[in-house]
Amino acid sequence: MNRKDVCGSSGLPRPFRLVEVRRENRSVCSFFFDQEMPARPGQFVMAWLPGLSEKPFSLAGASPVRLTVAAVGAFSQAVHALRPGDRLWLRGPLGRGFTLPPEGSRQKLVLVGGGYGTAPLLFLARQAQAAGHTVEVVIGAKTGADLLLGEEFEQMGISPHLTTEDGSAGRAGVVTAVLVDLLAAADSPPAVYACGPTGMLAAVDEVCRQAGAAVQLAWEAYMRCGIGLCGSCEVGEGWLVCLDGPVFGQNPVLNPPG
Amino acid sequence: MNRKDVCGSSGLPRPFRLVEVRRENRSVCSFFFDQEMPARPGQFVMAWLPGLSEKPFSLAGASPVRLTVAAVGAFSQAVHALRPGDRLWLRGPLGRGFTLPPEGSRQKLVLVGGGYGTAPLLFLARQAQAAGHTVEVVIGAKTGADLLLGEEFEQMGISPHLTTEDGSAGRAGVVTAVLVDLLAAADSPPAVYACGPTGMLAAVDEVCRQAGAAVQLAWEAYMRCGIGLCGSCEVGEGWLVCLDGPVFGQNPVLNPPG
Amino acid sequence: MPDPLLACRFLDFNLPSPLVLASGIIGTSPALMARAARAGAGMVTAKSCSLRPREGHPNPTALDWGGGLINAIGLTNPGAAAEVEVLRATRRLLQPLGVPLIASIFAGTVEEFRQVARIIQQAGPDLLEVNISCPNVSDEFGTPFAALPDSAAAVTGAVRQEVTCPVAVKLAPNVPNIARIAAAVVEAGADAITAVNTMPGMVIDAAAGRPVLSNRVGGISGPALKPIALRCVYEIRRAVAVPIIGVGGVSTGRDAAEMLMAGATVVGVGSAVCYRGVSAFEEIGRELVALMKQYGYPSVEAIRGVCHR
Amino acid sequence: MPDPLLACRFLDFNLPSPLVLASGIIGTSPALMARAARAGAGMVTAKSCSLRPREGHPNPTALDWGGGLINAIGLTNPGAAAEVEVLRATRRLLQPLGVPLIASIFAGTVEEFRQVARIIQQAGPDLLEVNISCPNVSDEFGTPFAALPDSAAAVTGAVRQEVTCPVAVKLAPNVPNIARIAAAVVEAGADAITAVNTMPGMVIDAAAGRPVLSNRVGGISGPALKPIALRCVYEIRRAVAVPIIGVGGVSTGRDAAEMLMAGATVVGVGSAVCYRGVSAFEEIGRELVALMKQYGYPSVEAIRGVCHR
Ligand SMILES: Cc1cc2nc3c(=O)[nH]c(=O)nc-3n(C[C@H](O)[C@H](O)[C@H](O)COP(=O)(O)OP(=O)(O)OC[C@H]3O[C@@H](n4cnc5c(N)ncnc54)[C@H](O)[C@@H]3O)c2cc1C
Ligand SMILES: Cc1cc2nc3c(=O)[nH]c(=O)nc-3n(C[C@H](O)[C@H](O)[C@H](O)COP(=O)(O)OP(=O)(O)OC[C@H]3O[C@@H](n4cnc5c(N)ncnc54)[C@H](O)[C@@H]3O)c2cc1C
Ligand SMILES: Cc1cc2nc3c(=O)[nH]c(=O)nc-3n(C[C@H](O)[C@H](O)[C@H](O)COP(=O)(O)O)c2cc1C
Ligand SMILES: Cc1cc2nc3c(=O)[nH]c(=O)nc-3n(C[C@H](O)[C@H](O)[C@H](O)COP(=O)(O)O)c2cc1C
Ligand code: FES
Ligand code: FES
Repeated sequence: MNRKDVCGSSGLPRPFRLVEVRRENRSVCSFFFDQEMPARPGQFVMAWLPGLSEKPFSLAGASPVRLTVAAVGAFSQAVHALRPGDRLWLRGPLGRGFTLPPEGSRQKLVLVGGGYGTAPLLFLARQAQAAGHTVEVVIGAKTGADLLLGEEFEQMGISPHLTTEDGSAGRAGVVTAVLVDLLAAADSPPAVYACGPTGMLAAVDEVCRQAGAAVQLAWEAYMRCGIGLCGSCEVGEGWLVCLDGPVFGQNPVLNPPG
Repeated sequence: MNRKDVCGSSGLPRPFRLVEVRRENRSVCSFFFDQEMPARPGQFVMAWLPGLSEKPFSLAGASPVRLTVAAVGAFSQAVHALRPGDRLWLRGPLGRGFTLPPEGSRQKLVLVGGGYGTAPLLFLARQAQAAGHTVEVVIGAKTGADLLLGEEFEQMGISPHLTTEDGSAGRAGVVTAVLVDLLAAADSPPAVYACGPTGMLAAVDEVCRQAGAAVQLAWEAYMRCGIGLCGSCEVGEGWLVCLDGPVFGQNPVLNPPG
Repeated sequence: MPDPLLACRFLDFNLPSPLVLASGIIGTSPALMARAARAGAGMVTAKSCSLRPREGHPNPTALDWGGGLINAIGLTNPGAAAEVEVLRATRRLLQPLGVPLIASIFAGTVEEFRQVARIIQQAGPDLLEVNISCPNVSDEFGTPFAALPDSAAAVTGAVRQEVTCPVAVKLAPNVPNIARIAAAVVEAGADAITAVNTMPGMVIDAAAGRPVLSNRVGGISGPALKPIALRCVYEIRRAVAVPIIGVGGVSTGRDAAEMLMAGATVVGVGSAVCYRGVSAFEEIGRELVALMKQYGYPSVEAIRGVCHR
Repeated sequence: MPDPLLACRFLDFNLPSPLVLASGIIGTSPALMARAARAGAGMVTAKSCSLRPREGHPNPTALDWGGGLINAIGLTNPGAAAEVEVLRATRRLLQPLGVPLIASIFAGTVEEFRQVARIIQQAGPDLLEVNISCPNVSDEFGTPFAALPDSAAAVTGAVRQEVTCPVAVKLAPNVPNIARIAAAVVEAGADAITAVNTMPGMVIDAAAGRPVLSNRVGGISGPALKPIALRCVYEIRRAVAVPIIGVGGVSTGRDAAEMLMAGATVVGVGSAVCYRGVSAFEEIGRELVALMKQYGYPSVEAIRGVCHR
């Protein structure tokens, strides 16, 4: 619970220069910057555009820094309007990231992503592979046009299981259906990592609990300070997503802090 | 001239617990403390006794910290009244210490000490020997009863040249007379290190200049802040003993800063 | 439960620990305040509330600038009526822990302070803290009441009349003579003093060529505030006899000891939650106990005000 | 010589650099002040002097507490008459360098300010800085004149009448509304404002159970003061049009740029001498030039006040 142990002083925003923009789907782009950040998958940054606002985004990569952003409102649209050479100020890394199983233990991990929640899982998948683990990925979205990052997982030799709610691509339905199958097929329960809408996370948590699989959930909440002061990111009975999370080992809404 | 490079933030006084007191002569005692300090010979500390004052003293040793203090007034007498287990607060190390010749170059050094100025030279001699240099020592005082630390040099295998102004011990006269002889006898001029009253230092400087020997002089001045702010330790035309010294490569009174 | 060595008295309360959750830090919900209490806070202070709900300032609202924090949250709160419910629920959670609840109120006029006090009083807080010193809303409200002895006393007197619980007045560090303000509010009926609120400051990003906080000016807290707060508490202790909640830059047990030595009766902790998590209370308490044992202080009482001896 | 990019105007002076040696830091002798100028200071300020000589406080008088410095030197100075000689000698050394000399004066009454100004005027300083804000002698002199608009204006007006050179008034950060004080002294005839002096604070040693400075209270400078000083300068710039010497926590070229952006005309440097030696001026200047080139500022003039746009 000691923040300094986790990620040190959060520091001031620093300008990062945009190097490359890659369109991921109709509403999501990835932004690659000119610098690295010593961060773990699951940690986030507060991104500042002077004069506009400052908003939280997960790191989709750290060397170099990569953000994968859905254009949903004023700020994210302004980020989408940035061109290579432009600057975005980032403060972080913030929060506690995912924890991988011990290096060399060569475990089987299942990563479950919904919407732009898939972004930090890409970062996680790279680290997991580098640490010798086997990675399976489930990606869900509303429609096929909203699916994200499938190709990049393919390039890593991972064939993601795709699901869409409207059945326009992959399996029709939600990610938990695939997850249930994967858990049932496994000899021993794999470690599950999930990021996406909170409804999805709650469902993943429930499925894992029943299967006895350890789970790590990257939660989201409305953030202001990002450093554990203002209370605006509280979920459940007293968890701060920015300080205690965003990654939790259980559904924070159902399990109050001890 | 960058202080951070030299010794970092000077920091607050910290309590050091006195472990041992050793009487050196009728007016001087050495005080050994319970902790180390990452310091170089020639650097000093500001010693604080709460409610009394804070005064500068050279480090006569750093692992553990050792001060060799002449009882001359209220503060130094109060230090002399300390008993093992008592605390003295030290702030430092401060200032720039002596620089030894490159390790392995096995040079010949001459150390010239007057009064309690001999104390930092003991610290220096130990480091010089450890670095493979040959050390010759000249110790001067008013009378034989004021001579200092001769035995400790002996224990290190160094036979110090002793001088007293009244001739009551060693050679009658001042340290520079011995130094002139040593310099004359040397094949190539040795590196000279001196600490003592400023009159003595000026004389040593002059002798060395004439002999073409490089010299390092540990100067003294009245100190208040000890960290380069108040100007009270100015010597010559604009040198600050606490910040630029106490060790100077030439007589600071005759050579203004560039 | 905190170490028994930390038990101490404050006004008529027997506290499990002298560490107090400062106003505005995670004091937004019953669960969060109870969490601070379970983590070792001896009292908890709710976020300051105003008559009507406030959204606060847009982001960026809080930053760690290296030497401490700066914030201009802008007194985000649900308004006094809704706050009553928050406070009631909080009291229910705190009671079994023996941890008193401090409500905090804020307003733009003396009359409005009265109104807010009257409403909050319904929640039955153990202590009412009157925040006359928030620096982050001066564009809206002008110079804080904490600026002058007269205005500070006027608010204190008005609130004092409205409520039955003890009243603490929270002072600002950016005054020429804080002891005079303290004397004035005590004269006007304050039962305790909370010192200090944040120090107004500004963090500028040279690359952007502008202040980082959307409100431009913000309040400095954390390590950089500590020597300022210690001096304020020291000067207040010389001037008045009422208990002092000493707040500002306390992040370690040693900091807490210094604050008590300066004359604080109990010690507020705010920014440390950002540096050390909610378990800051547990850790600071443990460090304080260790220091008390090392230096031979038998009780919190024994440390209080030693700098004045 | 400083980089030509640093050349700038201040009042009627063409300065080689916007970096100014702040009062009280090595401003005790002609040689030290000349050294600061040779190291790259564009103006130098002498230590504040009073009518009669002052020994200052006993040690400890200055400390680095980690987040900055704290000092209570206690205005050690040789008295106005002797100071005239120091200033004359300093001017002779500075003139060939094109570096103006700022004298600084201090007194306990308006009448004494007049007297000191009259004496110091004989030395012909380029600018007279009126220190109405030293926090370290309040035991002797009571609340500083900088505390209230009226008292600040009274000193300013009196000194203004006595001297022919331009007058800068040095303000304190521990006031509720520094812009009002600034407006009052400008109204009373100040040609420039120096902001800010140190912030009153206290450093306590928990092991000793007492304040470390012999004066107990001291003035905080260095990094911890920077956000406070930036805010003060920003608020003063919004309120008045006269040039501002912005001082407080400037240790790097980036700090200097931020101070200019906040609205300073030139930038004072004090504590950085402790952190970086006298060559602080050279190094900060070089860093500022690099930053100006990186962000495309063609002149010091171009950076000034950009936070207000
Ligand atoms: C830990 C965390 C990680 C995130 N990672 C990503 C990511 O990798 N990619 C991505 O596209 N989005 C991510 N988000 C969501 C992102 O913060 C919002 O999409 C963004 O703030 C929207 O701002 P806007 O001005 O564009 O839209 P607005 O019009 O302001 O809001 C649209 C929606 O975004 C959400 N939102 C707005 N402001 C905030 C805020 N301050 N904090 C949290 N949510 C907010 C709300 O649900 C709101 O309804 C993350 C959020 C959190 C908390
Ligand atoms: C860099 C440096 C290193 C020193 N190292 C040693 C050492 O290793 N051993 C040792 O015995 N002494 C050392 N001294 C001298 C020591 O600081 C003084 O002896 C001591 O301060 C005397 O204080 P007092 O109260 O006992 O005597 P006082 O009665 O106050 O003064 C006696 C004499 O001590 C000197 N002195 C007093 N105060 C100061 C001060 N603040 N700064 C400098 N000198 C002062 C003056 O010459 C004075 O005349 C050193 C001084 C300096 C500047
Ligand atoms: C994010 C934040 C919000 C705050 N909000 C309030 C508030 O609503 N009311 C109040 O009286 N003080 C508020 N404060 C001031 C704190 O209660 C405390 O006085 C100050 O932060 C100094 O303590 P610290 O250094 O331990 O944080 C706030 C401080 C911070 C950092
Ligand atoms: C040791 C010291 C002595 C000072 N003496 C004076 C003084 O005599 N007169 C004055 O106006 N300011 C004095 N000051 C304040 C400085 O001029 C400056 O305003 C303050 O230190 C903030 O700048 P800095 O952070 O760069 O040091 C002194 C500051 C220090 C650190
Ligand atoms: S965003 Fe402020 S506490 Fe989490
Ligand atoms: S003792 Fe203050 S400048 Fe050296």
